[in-house]
Amino acid sequence: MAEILALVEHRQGSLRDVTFELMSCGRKLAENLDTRLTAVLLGHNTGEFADDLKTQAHRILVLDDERFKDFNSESYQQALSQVIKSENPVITLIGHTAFGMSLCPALGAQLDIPSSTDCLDIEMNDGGLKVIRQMYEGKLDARVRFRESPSYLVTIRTGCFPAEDGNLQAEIVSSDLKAAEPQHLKFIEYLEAAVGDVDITKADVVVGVGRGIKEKENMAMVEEFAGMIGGVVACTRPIVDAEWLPKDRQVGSSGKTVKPKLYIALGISGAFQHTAGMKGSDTIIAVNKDPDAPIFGEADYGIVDDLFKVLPALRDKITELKQ
Amino acid sequence: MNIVVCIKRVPQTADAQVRVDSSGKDIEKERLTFDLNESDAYALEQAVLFKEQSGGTITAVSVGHPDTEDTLRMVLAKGADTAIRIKAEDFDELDGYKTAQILKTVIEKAEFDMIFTGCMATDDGYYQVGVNLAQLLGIPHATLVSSIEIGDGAARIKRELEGGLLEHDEISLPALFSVQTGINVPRYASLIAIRKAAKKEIAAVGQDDIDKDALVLNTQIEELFVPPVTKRAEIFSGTPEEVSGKLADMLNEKGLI
Amino acid sequence: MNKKKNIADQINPEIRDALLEMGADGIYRCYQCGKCAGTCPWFPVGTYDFPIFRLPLEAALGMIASSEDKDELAAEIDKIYRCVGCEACVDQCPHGINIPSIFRAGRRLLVDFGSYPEILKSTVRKIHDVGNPVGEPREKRSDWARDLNVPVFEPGMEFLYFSCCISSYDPRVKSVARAVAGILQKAGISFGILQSEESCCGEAIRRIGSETVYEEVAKANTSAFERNSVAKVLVNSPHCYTSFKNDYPELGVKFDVLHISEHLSDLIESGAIKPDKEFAKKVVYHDPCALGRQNDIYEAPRNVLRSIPGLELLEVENFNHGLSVCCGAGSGGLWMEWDKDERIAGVRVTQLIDTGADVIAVACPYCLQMLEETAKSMGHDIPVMDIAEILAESCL
Amino acid sequence: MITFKLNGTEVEVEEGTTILEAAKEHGVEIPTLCYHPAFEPYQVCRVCLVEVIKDGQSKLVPSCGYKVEEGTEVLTHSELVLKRRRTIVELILAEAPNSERVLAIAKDLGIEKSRFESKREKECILCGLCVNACNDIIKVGAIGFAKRGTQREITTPYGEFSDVCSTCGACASLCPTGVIKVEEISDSEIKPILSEFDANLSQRPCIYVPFPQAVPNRPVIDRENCMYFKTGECRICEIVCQPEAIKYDQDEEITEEEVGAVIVATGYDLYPIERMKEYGGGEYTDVIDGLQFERLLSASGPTQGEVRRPSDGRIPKRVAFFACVGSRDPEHHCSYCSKICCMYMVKHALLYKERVPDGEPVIFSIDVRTSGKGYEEFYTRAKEEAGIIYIRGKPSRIIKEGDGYEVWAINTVTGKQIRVRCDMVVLSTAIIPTVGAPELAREMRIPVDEHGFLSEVHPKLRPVESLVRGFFLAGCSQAPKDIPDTVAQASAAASKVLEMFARGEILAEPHIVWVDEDKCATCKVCIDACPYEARELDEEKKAVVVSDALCQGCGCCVAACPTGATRQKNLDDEQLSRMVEAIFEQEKEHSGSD
Repeated sequence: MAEILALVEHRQGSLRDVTFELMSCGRKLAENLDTRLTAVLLGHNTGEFADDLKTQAHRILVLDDERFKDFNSESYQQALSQVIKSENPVITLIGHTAFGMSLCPALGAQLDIPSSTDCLDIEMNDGGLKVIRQMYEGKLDARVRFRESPSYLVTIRTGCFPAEDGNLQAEIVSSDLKAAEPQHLKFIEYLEAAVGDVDITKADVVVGVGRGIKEKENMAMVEEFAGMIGGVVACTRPIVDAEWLPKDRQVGSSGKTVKPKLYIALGISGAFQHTAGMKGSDTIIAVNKDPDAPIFGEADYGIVDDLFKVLPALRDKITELKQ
Repeated sequence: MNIVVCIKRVPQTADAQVRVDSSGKDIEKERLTFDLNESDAYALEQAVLFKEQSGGTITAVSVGHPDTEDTLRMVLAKGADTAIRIKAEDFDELDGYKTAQILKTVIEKAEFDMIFTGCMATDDGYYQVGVNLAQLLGIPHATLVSSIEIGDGAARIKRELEGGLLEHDEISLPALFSVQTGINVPRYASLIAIRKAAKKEIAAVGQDDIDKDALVLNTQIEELFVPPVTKRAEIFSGTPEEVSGKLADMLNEKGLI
Repeated sequence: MNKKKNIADQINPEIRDALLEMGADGIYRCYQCGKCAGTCPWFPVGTYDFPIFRLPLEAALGMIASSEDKDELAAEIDKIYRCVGCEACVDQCPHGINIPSIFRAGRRLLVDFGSYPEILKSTVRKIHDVGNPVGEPREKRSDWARDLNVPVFEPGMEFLYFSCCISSYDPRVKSVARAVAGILQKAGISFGILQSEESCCGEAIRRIGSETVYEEVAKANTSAFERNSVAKVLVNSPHCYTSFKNDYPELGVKFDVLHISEHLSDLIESGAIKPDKEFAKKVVYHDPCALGRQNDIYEAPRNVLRSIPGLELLEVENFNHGLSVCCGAGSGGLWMEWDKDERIAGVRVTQLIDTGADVIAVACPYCLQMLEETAKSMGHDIPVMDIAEILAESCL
Repeated sequence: MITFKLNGTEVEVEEGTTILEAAKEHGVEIPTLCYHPAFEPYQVCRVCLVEVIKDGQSKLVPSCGYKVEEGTEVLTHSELVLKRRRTIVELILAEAPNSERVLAIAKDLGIEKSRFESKREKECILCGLCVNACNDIIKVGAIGFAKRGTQREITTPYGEFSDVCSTCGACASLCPTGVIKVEEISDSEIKPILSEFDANLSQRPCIYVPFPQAVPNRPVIDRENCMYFKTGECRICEIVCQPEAIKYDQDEEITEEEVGAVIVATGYDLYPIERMKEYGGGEYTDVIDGLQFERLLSASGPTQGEVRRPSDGRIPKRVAFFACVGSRDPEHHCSYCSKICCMYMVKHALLYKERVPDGEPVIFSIDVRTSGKGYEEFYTRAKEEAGIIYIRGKPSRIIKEGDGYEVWAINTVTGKQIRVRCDMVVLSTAIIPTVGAPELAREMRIPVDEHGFLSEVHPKLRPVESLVRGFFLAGCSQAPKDIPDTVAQASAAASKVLEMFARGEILAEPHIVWVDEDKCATCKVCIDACPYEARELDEEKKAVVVSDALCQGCGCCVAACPTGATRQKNLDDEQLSRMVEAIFEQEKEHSGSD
């Protein structure tokens, strides 16, 4: 039986959390299919990474080249396509990240392998590969069936397969595949998105606001509340798009990931893109008018009401308690 | 700079009740509003900004059903010069890859320096069509683009990575950019443009022009369902005063305030 | 490419004709006297120049929303959506030019092409999707009446009570519908509600420019009325009132519509309702534009208030009856976002509070929501109440 | 006849004459306060004290009540009199330090300030004139004396508002100190009688000369307000009128005159400012119309030509003038241009600037219409030389702010909002036909236009003739006009009359009607139908006859006649159908050649 491949993702010298999630997923699949999991590590001087991954996979295939140091979809694609061709895996797992989004569909098209992005779950049986993925902004899930193929490409949504300790002893295999000089795409640098005066990742209490805040001027009320409970204000992407808060306050897949002791989500519906950045918080409280809002699936405590009614009341109660 | 923009007409589901229809594979569409996909609006605006900067033409392409013409007309009003509708009704079930193949057959005939797409469609959320298309056309691509500067034969772009980090790249043209929301501020259409757009011809391309049998469908929706509730928050109920009281007490107990 | 075009290019008879076709009224009659602009509620706001007096002429030259410059165009469209349709200008125009109708004509053209503010798009969408601007499910429309034993309308009942979307769904404004139902029940009036068969009257979105969705909901309502043989509709929103009375007849339907203030005033006069509990407060009445200026109902709501023992009725000096200032919620204004110090409602709240009143009385759910929220955001804790709520306190 | 010595001169008066009357008759002024010719002398104030020397004995008596005695000597200004009078007046002055009348008397006596102090609250000198007026003249008895000593006062029964008071104001008008106020007495609403000539800016009595140039220049009684006509009491004017010219029974007379021509010159009124709710018209005292401002500028006006605010008499430092108020407003008011406002506003602003040099006139107008000889130059000069500010825009609102007003407008040139604070606003309201003119026109059978102005036969070719022969139009009866135009039209109308008279005959229309006497059934339908009373039944002929001079050829009777007896000359059915045929033939030729 052909193997499962899982792409190791790293950035700026560190492995990314998603890598371990992919390994968890890959191990489960390998177990079900009675096959092995191979972690594919493209990088440069990646000894440490391989060590970290040792228990996670049956095999680690290492491609070492200076050009693999930073992600470049062109050179990654070129190398990975070679690996897939030679390894002929049944499934190649890639994280549904900015890397994966660029890489997976391109590989699929290049190699004529069916690919699916942003999968929450994977089933593989005689009927072939099926995945669960979200549609309609998270309001529905779809079970998607792949056309029959010897190999599949899948990107996995972060957070769906919690990272687990492995008990494997990976065989580390060095590949002699080298990166070709990229013709079209040149990585220049990483840049921190606009830096403001507040570092939301370091705060113990974060108050997140979403579209439900309705108007820019309501931000003042939230700022005041956050200040009262010693927290900082963060937000969802639409709030940044509307320029009500700077980019460095955005929590979510394209923003920052926060893990405060307390996260209060105000008027946030709970789209995956946002929850990805805050689900690690110790306690999550959500206030939303819509009882069906997905945020209540992430929160520990919820209030179904108008946040403009709850917030002032909450402010008063907390003031009372503090005295 | 000749630019192709790929757009999609999608149901606006953010505030709507979405229900699975009787086939179990699609949603009930009658009560939904359809409009231009959110990130496509930014893709279009980016194209128009470049056209204003350095001339050229913008061709908008969409694979869609006849009412997509309304959306294409909006796109024409907001700055596209020509619009092509690829008749979705001619091609049975579609997925991201098949859509990309169809788009390729049309776009490869056009002269272009850049292709813009939105980074994802809010209905199926594939994040795929743009990259597939770039690959099929054999041009480089960049996803989640949040800034573009055009230089000589190449573009400097910033991509939005996780954790608030940006990736700065240089990419040679022609290339495809799938843009992230917030990259610009989409414009309104002027009444003059609207009047002109209302009169423009929208080209329709269908199975006569595209070899249907050569298309590959990778995935099929087997079933749509409401996501199972995995975790459920403990909901406080009562008046705002009551729920705030409960919450404040809980926070206090946990030492969070 | 970015060069400005010759201004003469912008004269566009085609757009003029399109505006005329969309119902722009009286654009040739304007002689640029400017009386409209000083009557406009944006005038006392004072921070925003809203030269509506140029609009008819601009329309006659086809120069509305015509800029090819992105930012200029955005400013123009912002302008087009500033009009709250209060019709104060119409009332003062020496030629009776209906400036809001010109705005609406422009809006109709823009809406068809999605070229209007996102926030209003979402309102239009919600009305299309679920029949109300709040975005709540239809089945919840009658939740306000759940414990009140309000019967479902049946042929033979005297009135259909059509509670506006805001008073059906908004947790605060619900109490207006509840007060109305309570009073009607106490007076022994035969009435029922249509529950989920009701859709938004569509007045606001018609003024926003979405003629298509307006027609959709209007037809849904008229066929529900016909299906249930409704002959008389009682409304508590002046917006439903003006829509039913002045817009729906265009669809060829016939039914009578009565604003609750008229009916309550009659019931008090006939003795069917006896307000006997004291409401010993100074109450200032705010004239809703859609009730007063647009439909000439000034006295009925005042009569209701005057009938309440202990209540002292105040008026806003200089700005009452036909010269009242709008709350800013009409024609989509309820959902628009304007800076805090750039709000019509702020002006009106200040005027109302300056009378020394203890309570602000309104007869419109839009005014209620707008004035209450604005008063709060300005740091005032004056209650804003519907006349039905005040009456309920006195007679129930 | 009695002979006595008045200040050393021997004079003769009729028996029963009081010293006061006798002195007056002989040109000697004795000051009085409580005296009024309408009443029996009350003799309380004692200001009119004189010294009477009789039989060598001197005594001081009140001249108002003391009848002249034969052979006495009367000294009205002796040292003794003056000394006592001064003391008396000083005492009175202490009671009424602000009374103009008392102050005037004091001044004549050389008193500047009283040495005494009053113990009373009100400035009442208890002269009793008001009580007398109310009791004896008006015979209502709403007020009277009450209490005693220093507490003595004039009041209503129990000090409550009176329900018998007829608010005639006699008490207040007679009170020398102005302490009596009708509104403190009566419980009914007090309506001052406003002077029509001063455009309601001042009050007038019930008997008054309508205006300074009235012909004849005699007072008239306002029957609607005169107490005598209302209650049958008072007649005070009759008492005081020495020539006994008051005739209550004089009635209006209708005099019928046969005339050959009538020139209708009914003039105009101004559109009522009460209709301008947005400007607070009728509510804000200092928002007035152009005619009122004209009165304020007039030397014979209520303020003797000083520009003062009606509300508080203050000199307004900034005055806003609004053009086109009610004019050019087809939706609410008058559709037409009132023609004269633009120019009189220039004049008003200039005169205001002349009277109040530091004042600031601001004129709000849409377009300034200066068609007339020298008008444009006048307008330019006003701006150039006097710096009069013009703002283009019709103001939207006037808001009362404190003791001033704020005008809300848009400067339509700059597009900017304008809020001008001003002390007074003059609304140039529209010119409308004089109230009653359309009714008069109906009497005369002269058609009026939609606005009530009399219609001329042809606006260009016959602008001074009405549609009714013999009636000519002049001035604003026909349309708003300025003075030159009015004079020109009046002159033209007069010439038309002269022309008619000079000819000695009149030309009739070519299609006046005639009656076929054989066919006439004498049903008289046509007589009712005729607007010009040109028809009557000739009993002898047993037919209706037509006066060729009166018939205008309008054709109403032809249409009304059931038998076809009435026919129009040169316009019978046959002629009409030939005309129609001719038109169709022409039409055919045209269409054929196309």
